[in-house]
Amino acid sequence: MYERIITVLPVKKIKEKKQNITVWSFADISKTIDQWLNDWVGATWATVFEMVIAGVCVIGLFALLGLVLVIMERKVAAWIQIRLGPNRVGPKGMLQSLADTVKLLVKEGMTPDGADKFLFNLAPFIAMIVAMLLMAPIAFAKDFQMWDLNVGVLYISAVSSISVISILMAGWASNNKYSLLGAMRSGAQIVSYELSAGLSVLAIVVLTGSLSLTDIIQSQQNGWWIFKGHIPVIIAFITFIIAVTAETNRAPFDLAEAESELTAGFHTEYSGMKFALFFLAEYVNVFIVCAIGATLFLGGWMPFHIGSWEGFNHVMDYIPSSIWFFGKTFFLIFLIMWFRWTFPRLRIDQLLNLEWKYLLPISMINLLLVTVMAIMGWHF
Amino acid sequence: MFEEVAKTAEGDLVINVGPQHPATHGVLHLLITLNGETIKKVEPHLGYIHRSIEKMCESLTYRQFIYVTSRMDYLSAHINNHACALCVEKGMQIEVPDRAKVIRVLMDELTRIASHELWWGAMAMDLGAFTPFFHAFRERETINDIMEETCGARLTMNYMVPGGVMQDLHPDFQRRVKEFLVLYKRKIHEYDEMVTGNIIFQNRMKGVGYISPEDVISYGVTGPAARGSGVSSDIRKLYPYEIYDKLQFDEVLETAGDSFARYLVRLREMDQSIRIVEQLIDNIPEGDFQAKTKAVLKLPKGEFYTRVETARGELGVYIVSEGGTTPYRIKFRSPGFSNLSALDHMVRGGKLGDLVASMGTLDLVIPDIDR
Amino acid sequence: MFITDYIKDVFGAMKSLGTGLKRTLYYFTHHKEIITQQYPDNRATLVLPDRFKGEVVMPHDEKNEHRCTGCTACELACPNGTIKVVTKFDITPEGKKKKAIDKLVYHLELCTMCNLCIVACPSDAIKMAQTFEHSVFDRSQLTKVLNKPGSKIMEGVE
Amino acid sequence: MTNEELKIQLTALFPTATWEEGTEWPTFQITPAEWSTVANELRTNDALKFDYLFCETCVDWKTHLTMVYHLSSTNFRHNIVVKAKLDRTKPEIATVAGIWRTAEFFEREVYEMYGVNFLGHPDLRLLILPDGWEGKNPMRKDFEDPINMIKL
Repeated sequence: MYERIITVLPVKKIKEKKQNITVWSFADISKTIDQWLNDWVGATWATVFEMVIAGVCVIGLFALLGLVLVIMERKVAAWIQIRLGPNRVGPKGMLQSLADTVKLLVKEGMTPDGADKFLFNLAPFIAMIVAMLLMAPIAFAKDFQMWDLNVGVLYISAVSSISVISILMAGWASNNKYSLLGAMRSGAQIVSYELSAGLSVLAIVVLTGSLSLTDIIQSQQNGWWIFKGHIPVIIAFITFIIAVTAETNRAPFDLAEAESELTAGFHTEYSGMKFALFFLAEYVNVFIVCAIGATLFLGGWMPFHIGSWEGFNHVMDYIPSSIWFFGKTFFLIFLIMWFRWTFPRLRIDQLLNLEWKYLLPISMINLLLVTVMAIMGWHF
Repeated sequence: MFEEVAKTAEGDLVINVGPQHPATHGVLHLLITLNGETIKKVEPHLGYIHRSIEKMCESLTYRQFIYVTSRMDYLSAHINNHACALCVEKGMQIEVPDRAKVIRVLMDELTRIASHELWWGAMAMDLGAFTPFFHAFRERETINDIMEETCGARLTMNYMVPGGVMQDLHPDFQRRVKEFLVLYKRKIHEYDEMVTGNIIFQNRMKGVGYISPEDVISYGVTGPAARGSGVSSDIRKLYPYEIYDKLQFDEVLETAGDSFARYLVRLREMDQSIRIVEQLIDNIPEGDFQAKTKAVLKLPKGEFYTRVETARGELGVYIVSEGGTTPYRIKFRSPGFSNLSALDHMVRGGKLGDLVASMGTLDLVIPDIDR
Repeated sequence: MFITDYIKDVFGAMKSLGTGLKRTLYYFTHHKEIITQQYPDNRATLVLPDRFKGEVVMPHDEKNEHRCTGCTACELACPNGTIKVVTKFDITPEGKKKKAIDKLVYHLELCTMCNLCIVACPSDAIKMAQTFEHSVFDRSQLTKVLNKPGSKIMEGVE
Repeated sequence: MTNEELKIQLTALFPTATWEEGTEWPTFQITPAEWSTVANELRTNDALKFDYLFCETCVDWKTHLTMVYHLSSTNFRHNIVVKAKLDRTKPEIATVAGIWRTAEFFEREVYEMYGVNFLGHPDLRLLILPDGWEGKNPMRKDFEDPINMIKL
């Protein structure tokens, strides 16, 4: 049997009333499309078409995210650095990243002599593929999810650790000492930070009792975990943010590409579109980890509700769920960008110290606390 | 590279940092032997921006050669010019008017602040924080504007001439400097908030690039880099020139000897320079800005040596004169050259990240090293 | 106590990071602090200080007269050989030969704007102009003749 | 120590030195052969303690070369200048890189610029000139480079 790509789950009705109030859902649209395709070409072809639609959507989202995040990063950086930022191409410089993309597309993609050509050219695509795979289980809005996996959280932590392979591959195949050093740093870094990222995600899994992202979002209908879970969840959130910053190789953990030490680290030798793919993969990875953070800790597409303020909750419900999701995600992305333009870079031994001496013990103890909390039912 | 790594038994990696590298702020070329991330040896290769200034000066007259020295340590161009002017004045025994002396000291200290501002931003940038660089430039630009107004140029002013300064102060000078002082006092605490107090920054700097006082003296390290190890080496205090002996300021000393100590010395030195500027800005005496000198300067036969304190350390100007209009031999003892010689000693055994931290606190200006 | 030190460490670190974040957030939200000057756009309002050393020019008055006597003081003062004075001999109304400049050639590409020629000039014939956009497509365009064609020396300048 | 006291003491220590008059700091000339012992004495003598070599350079006098060492004491704050006359065709002098480590770089610079051979220098290679530099030493007075040197 084919797995349905656009799946419509029966939403657990925790509060029947709320379910009626939430006005706008992608479920109807996807259902209609599914129905129509089934009637028209039959079940098999309908699945194929749905896959194609999903693929096109992902690629489109990719391109869009790349453009938006690059311009966002540049504007955030500029304003923090008391500059204006890009303001020439398009209205207020909003098309600057499009111009950059065109420039990168027409640039010559060089492969250095002595490089391992196959691995060298493969590495950026692996980075991209990993980022694309990670898109699958993310719930972008209510009932809008490509693949509602029952082990979504596990899937994300499993797939995201493949990204280190692309970096190692790029570093080794470039035949460049800077690249090699950068890749080795990155390997050590991502492998270590996976641990505390995983542990802080586990805190939410323990509280929810499910690995499925849909269930996790549903469990936050009466309040996001960051508010419901007391201090332990806040600690888990902070460790998560630190760990994913490190995992995506962003400053202050950008040792893999530390330009004052390694010029550009693992992508020193890359140019043109191959460089752009790495660049894009980095930004999409940032988006994905922030989306996961938003889903786990900030309730995904769930609107913000305050206890018994019926009127307020009502208003919040009228804001579309996709806006809630993207709002939360972009808030987290802003946090990560804000870190990048504020902090100096760590040294490699300090980076590992931070993980093994601080983050890991803290998140372990924290997980214990969360478990106790979950068993005793102390959370709201 | 695969073969190369396999060949060296210990797995040492030889890396070229520079001549085009973000951390070297110029065309310094360091050949680094690494074992993993640990530095085993640093070997500087110089000469990428060597313009043979000493040889050029041999064919320039005593008025002309001063402009070339702006191009050595371009961040403290005024102080370089000052050293040359002082050396010529020492040889010719020209008495400089009081007003010129005060103007020179004011300009020197403003240059020192500007130089340290740039260093601060570049230092933070070396360690991966980009924002401070732009914030440092806000204050630095103000000084550059003041320089532009009075001297006519922002970086290579050629303002000091034997016997005084080239032009009188601009009428707006005092007002602009006072505005700068207000701006500086409003913004200086942000430096601590953004960089000094930052835990990542402190961890990157503390205990990194240690150099003992004995080594400081032996390697001839001068300036803030020496004072970070507790070696008193401020020429303004030890061998006062111009009016420095009449001014109230402290020689900033730290004893830790690591990068953080050198960092703190520079930051606090900016405060001392501000103190000097505050003392002088309202007390500029009236009078000539230039002593009456002959059109053609001729130094008597002999040797003349002056030492001044630039933003980076001790600058020595050694003129050997044969009695003609041009120097027979001129030697610039540049602070960066000696400071660089200690780099290998400082970073050996440290991590690659420590190299940029140590190099940043030495505040190397490559044209100053190469001359 | 190890545990209290550890916790103190963590909180101290967080606090120091927070201070920095607060400062950058301030600048992120306060756009009036932006100091960027958008250079080619503000060209109309851009005022350079009157002492700015852009290039050497020779001012001429409305009768196309300059103050240069052709004494070559500037040529001697120049450290780079930027200025070359080409002299000729004019016949004065009294029938005497008088030295005057034919051309004052100025090589902008060699000039370091050190101001020494201006200081050296005994008759204030040359001065620094406040121009700074010197880029041209051909290097030969940087070699300029400072005196205008047909110009004469001003009356009374010796 | 004042210059006069310094001069008296140094005269007692190094009777062979020839003194120059009318200089800012006590200046004396020695032969290259004795430089090694003189340098050691200047560095280690408790009353002198010249621990800081602040300038080391060479002057080409067309007939001979002169090494000029500017020494200072961080303890007593006195300065002296030591000179050594070298043969122009085969200039050789003992290194002081082991006594003042800053001399290592200064001597490498003098080596390539003037061709002075420093005996016992740990790492006497070209520092500023490009690798494989052949020909004359650029800072000597008779150096000619018809391509890059412009006579105005």
